[in-house]
Amino acid sequence: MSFFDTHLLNLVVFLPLVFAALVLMLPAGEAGQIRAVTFIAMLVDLAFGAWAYMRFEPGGPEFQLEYRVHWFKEFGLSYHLGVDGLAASLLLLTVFLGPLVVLASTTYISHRIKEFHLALLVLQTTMLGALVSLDVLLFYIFFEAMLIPMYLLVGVWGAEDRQMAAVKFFLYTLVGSLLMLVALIAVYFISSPAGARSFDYSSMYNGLLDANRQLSACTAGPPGACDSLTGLAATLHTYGPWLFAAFALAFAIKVPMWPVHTWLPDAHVQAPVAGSMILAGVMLKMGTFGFWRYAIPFFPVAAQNARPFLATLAVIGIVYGALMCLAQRDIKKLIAYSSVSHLGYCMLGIFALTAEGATGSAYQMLNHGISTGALFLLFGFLYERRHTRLMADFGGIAKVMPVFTVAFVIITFSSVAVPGTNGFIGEFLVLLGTFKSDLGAAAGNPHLTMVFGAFATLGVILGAAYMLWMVQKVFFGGLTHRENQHLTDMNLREMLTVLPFIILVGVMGLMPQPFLDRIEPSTSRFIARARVGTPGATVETEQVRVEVMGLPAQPTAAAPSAPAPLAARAVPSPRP
Amino acid sequence: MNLSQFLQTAPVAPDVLAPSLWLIIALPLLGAFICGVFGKMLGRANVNLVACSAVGGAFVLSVLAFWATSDTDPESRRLLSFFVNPFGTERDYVRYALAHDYGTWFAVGDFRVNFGLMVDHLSGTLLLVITGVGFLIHLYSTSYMEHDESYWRYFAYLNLFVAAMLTLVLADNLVLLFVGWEGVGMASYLLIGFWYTDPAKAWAGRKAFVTNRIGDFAFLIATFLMVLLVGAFTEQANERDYTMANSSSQRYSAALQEKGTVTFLGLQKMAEAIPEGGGGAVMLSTPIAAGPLEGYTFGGVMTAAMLLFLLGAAGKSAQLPLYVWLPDAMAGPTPVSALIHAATMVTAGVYLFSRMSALLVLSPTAMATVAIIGALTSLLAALIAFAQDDIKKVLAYSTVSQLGIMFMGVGMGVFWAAVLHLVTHAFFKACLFLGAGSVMHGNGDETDIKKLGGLRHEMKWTWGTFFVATLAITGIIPLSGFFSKDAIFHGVHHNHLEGLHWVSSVVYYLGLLIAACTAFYMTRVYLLTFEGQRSKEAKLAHAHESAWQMTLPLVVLAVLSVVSAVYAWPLMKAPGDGRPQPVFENFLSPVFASMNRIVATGKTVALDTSVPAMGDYVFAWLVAVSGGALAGFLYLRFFPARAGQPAPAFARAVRRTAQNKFYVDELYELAIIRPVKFMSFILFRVVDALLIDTVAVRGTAWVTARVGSALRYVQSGDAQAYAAVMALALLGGVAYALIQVLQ
Amino acid sequence: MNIELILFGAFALLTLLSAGTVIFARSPINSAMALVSTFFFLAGLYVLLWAHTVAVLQVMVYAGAIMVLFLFVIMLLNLGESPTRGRPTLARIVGGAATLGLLVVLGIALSKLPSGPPPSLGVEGQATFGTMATMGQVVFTQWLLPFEAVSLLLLVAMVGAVVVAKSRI
Amino acid sequence: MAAQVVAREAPNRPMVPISYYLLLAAALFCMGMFGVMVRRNALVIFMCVELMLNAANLTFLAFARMHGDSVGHVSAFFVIAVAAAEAAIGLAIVIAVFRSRGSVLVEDIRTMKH
Repeated sequence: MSFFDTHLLNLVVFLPLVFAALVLMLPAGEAGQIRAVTFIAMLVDLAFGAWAYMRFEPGGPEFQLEYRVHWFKEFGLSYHLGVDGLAASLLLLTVFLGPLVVLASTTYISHRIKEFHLALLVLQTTMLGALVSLDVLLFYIFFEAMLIPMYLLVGVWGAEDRQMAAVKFFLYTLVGSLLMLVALIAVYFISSPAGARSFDYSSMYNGLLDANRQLSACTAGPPGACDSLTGLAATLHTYGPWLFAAFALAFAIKVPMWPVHTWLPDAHVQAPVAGSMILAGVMLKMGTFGFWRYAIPFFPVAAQNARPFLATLAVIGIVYGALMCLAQRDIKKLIAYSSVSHLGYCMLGIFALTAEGATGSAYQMLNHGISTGALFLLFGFLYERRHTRLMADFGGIAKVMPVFTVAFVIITFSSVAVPGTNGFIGEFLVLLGTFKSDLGAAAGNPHLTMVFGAFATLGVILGAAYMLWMVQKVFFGGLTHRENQHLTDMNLREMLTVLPFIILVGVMGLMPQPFLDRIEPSTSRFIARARVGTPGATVETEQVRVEVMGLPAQPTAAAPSAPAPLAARAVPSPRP
Repeated sequence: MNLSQFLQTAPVAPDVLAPSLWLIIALPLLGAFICGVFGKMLGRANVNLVACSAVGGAFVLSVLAFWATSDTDPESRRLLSFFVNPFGTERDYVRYALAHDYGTWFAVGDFRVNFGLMVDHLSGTLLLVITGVGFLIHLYSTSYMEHDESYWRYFAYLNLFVAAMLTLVLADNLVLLFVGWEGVGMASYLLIGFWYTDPAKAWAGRKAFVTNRIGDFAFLIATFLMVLLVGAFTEQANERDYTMANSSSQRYSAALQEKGTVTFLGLQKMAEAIPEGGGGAVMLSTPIAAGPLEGYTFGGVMTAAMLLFLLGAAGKSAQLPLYVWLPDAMAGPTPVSALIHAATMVTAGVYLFSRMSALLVLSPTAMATVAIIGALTSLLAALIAFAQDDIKKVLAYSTVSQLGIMFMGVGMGVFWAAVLHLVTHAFFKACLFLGAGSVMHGNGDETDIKKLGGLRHEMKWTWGTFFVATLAITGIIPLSGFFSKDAIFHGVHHNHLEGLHWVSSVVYYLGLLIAACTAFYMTRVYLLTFEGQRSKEAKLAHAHESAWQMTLPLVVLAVLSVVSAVYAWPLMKAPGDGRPQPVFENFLSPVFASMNRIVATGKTVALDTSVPAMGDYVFAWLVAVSGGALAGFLYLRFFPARAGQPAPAFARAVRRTAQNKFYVDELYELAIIRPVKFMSFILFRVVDALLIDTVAVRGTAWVTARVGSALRYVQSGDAQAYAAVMALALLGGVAYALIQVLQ
Repeated sequence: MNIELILFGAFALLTLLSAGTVIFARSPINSAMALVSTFFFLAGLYVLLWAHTVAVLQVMVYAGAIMVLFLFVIMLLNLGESPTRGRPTLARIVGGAATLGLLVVLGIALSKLPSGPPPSLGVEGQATFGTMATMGQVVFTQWLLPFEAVSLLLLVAMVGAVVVAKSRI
Repeated sequence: MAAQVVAREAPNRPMVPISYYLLLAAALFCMGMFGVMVRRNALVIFMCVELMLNAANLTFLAFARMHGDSVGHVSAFFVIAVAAAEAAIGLAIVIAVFRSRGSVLVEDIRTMKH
């Protein structure tokens, strides 16, 4: 590992922050310069991020490009970065969205330009940090810090009643994550004996692993077999479900799963185009990512018990979100609810615990980031021109904005998962995984799997129904409104902003394998770890234990050395 | 060298051609790209050139590929176009076929999908139809769309459609086929809504896509069931099963690893391994041991999958209960109706079942359902067609009806006849549609046949071709339609499904009724349009004949719909016993070989391979003629005679019902669409807005605020009060600690 | 009965007495004076505890600097006589009661302690324990950082006091 | 030197038990606390606080003596320093409050602004 590789992730994460400092020095009046600098920052970050993605070797160790130094070693904290396949993919998605978000807001944001771009850069850093941090507390810090810039984006640059939406978004997400913090600290204390305690992902997971295996072993046994457990296993048996619930709630709100999704439509509707893009593109994935990385591996047994319930919620989310879309009059709300539906697929794929399902879910995360991000982006352009979100105010736009229409329709097809677009791969794999899964068995009757699958597949119909309905209302028919008759088509900048999305839609639809290859190793590991929870699981410890680089040698910091006993000290003679 | 030798020496050797099969798809795709992106700047002539040459090129390649499928070495007379079936033993060859695998599309876990293309006689035939008819229709369109300013969009879509359709046909596995399956749906969505400024047309496009999506929903589930089935099969099968299918376990699993789970060849092998009486570990009645399908039998799951495929096919091929989109699809330009909604896309269902014939014949129940659905659809559509006055609507319903006939054939196991009818139908129905288009073109886009008439003298070419095509579809000797339809009816009549013997006769007599109806309404359309006097309400005083780009395809198609009758003639000798065999059956026998093997072992269907006797021909002919004659009598003598007199009430009632398509659309609107919309609205208002958001979320906030304002009064601001509290706390803490220590 | 015990008893008694005066004296001046004497007696106790340096500091800093500060303030505000206890509000009653309760509890707790004599310091211990040298050694090696922090704190306090007490803020 | 050591050694056993000191400290602390509770004059309250601090100091030193570890002394030293700071700021505040309200009685100082 060269120096560059060692610090690659640091670079990717903190580069936006460095540029933020640069932007801070620029005079607030220089809008152009500020935009340019931010854009360059995002581009450079994209370059590094892509490089990191390339450097990630699917066949290699689980976590790569690791970087680890001491940080509050009294509490067993360490500043520890590293990416696995999923994190790398989401990291790529994040850095990919960065420059486009800046481009998209060029004319959209007209006041407090400097602050806006500062918020964007800080947000980028926090999101990337949350993705790559391997120290759970570090993750939590980034995870929470993310809220602040996003809160500002919605609350300052949002639409008419932005305040309400921002506060709702903030509190909603905070509730869950505070519970998670409590659970986190609990895990910190139980996972390892005093002195050996650490917030590091590996030590936390490995600390819980044996107890989890005992627990799953005894769940296979006769009822009440688990009451004879001792030590950590007993603790997990009693409190594991609650800890899992705390984690799950935090991430479920972030995803969002039904029924804690109601912050999403408001936040999306009120947020500026950049906010919507990032929210849909990356932030929602933090929830699924959290389930994948923390909630389920830490408490496989509890997760196993909650699986049917959560899978049901996911399926409800798919159908319910789609039905909601049919009831909307507001385009942004519709897109937001479609996110609920799509994220339902991601969650279902995760809970299916099959290679197809989990990989498809991860892929669906990327797809959703691209297609929904692009939808928000495109609608942002329309909103800039017309300043209304109601479908009724549009109609026949295709006549005056042909290029825009083409782009929108392509993205729509990607969103309704027409084969050949990226959406299809993810959705197909998730559904296939669901059908192959043992969800039904976990729910009591193997055949229930079919029910899960069938209801999830309903989303395929409804998805087409609502998206095309919206497309027709907005683009087709006669130009009834006078305001719409002189709309201008997309200009060069806007085309350049949309083009990457469209290219990716095609590329990820026709050549998904390079992406899947990077996801797959972490999929298999995730499934193995989740399988620890299945009653009577026979998972080898070596197979699932998390291996990370150790801490560097003791640093020579000015830490107080222990006081020597009096007697040991040389006695100064009072007088010669 | 004689004809057969000429046909058996391909200009391009199969092994040379196979790797470039992708070009067949790529050419139209490229054309679509060029027309779509640069069309506007290229100008009309260039766009026409690009579009037509793209499809023309695809046609040439298809001919070469088709030719190559029967390429034989002139000396050793040994067939060159075959390849080893990866799922079979080393010497299990797939004959009369060439295939090429372009590597992984996506592979996860033990599931894999490859870009694998295959041309055998079945897909080869469809290749020719698609590209050939497609080319003619492109040519036709160059003139038909000459006044439309967004012609480039049109040709882009059309090329896109051709590409998708070719993918559907060339795919060697279910998922890749699904790409084409949805692709054609997408293209037809775009083309139906081509004149999007008219909300009704855009709405029709959406209706088509969503209805198709319902089918795709079933298709997907069926695909997943297939995956599960293959998994269970590989778990439970023993060597005996594999040897029955002329394969071996390691070969089979290796092929699954390498080629993917849902390859047609693999599914065929599985089908060959599991019929009853084979005596292997896996039979139709064997319950599945583990997994989500635990406890169900292989046969049961197969039936379920096939029924789901039927629903999918019903969506694409406009069968009950999903046929409603097709008549509305006539909103698109007429050539589109000819290509997509008559010749190619709507026949995808028939192709699917022929492709999976080996699986279908495992389940008599599914076959019976297919046949009955086909018959009912066909009859319903024919009845509706009686009362339609829009020429395109009539043709649309007749398409639905003809597709129903094909489904009857598929369902009763006469796959070859169904495919033959598919081909002939493509010819004469395309001819009819294009003729209708030419009529509209020449009469100011008038589509109401009541307002046409007497065109015979003004549009000679159109009239002639339309006349021929009408005869063909009506089923008049010696045109193609007669033979293909009769081949189906004959097979339907003489094949018998295991345990469901009543089906064949029921379907057969329904078929005869349908034939009569078809003759009736087609004759009606023809007479009202071309014969008699020109109507008073005609838009133009005099119609004008169309340009050669439009008439040439008409002529070609008319000729084809005559000569393609040859395929149904029993000129060949059956490979086994020397009995006479229709050309097309003989020609498709390699495709349906495994199907026949399964039937031989499984006895699920009693296939009858006799050829129709002269008596059958005469009978069928009489049926058709009687229908036509009745129509002729009514519309030439009866109605003109009593013009002006009101028709009796019951007649008007019947007519109105038929005209309103038996209110099926209204029924769906009432039974499905409204409830769903209503439910979504209620859910949004009640659950989302009220329960979750207001009660749960805002409720929490409200409670918090109340509690806060209640606790405010504790904050008196008196420092000593706070101190007192602290003191109490200290006291409590210390006391507690003391107690703890003392105990 | 040895001298140390006598000294302890005397100092303790006087400490408590003057402390009581601090609490119950009517005028602040008296309280302040009583507090000074408390400090002196405490210093004596410190000496008995072998903590010479702290005793010295006690006298210098507390009795010297801090009390002078108090007296200055009292005079600056020239507060006259003030009633010892105001109206016995609920808070005061509760607080007082709690305090007495605390006293009782602590008494019980401490009375449970083994009342043996403290260990002998040993020879060199007696030579060094509590001397300026030892304290200096400890303070300036392992407690250096806190020491500097305290110095900073004092500086801040000084500045803060000036700012807060300035007539026009 | 040895002679000196002998001279400094108090020969007469037994000495005062540490618990006495602790008891005294407790009493002192409680008295200070009582004062804080009942007095109205902010200045006097301050003085009571000083009393409490001293009680704490006494405890520190007692324990230091008990363990023969001079860290206790250091702590006491720091406590004194902090007490000085506290007194300075506290008294400054008292002056400021007196300026603004003309009273140093705690019950007159209930609201932050006025």
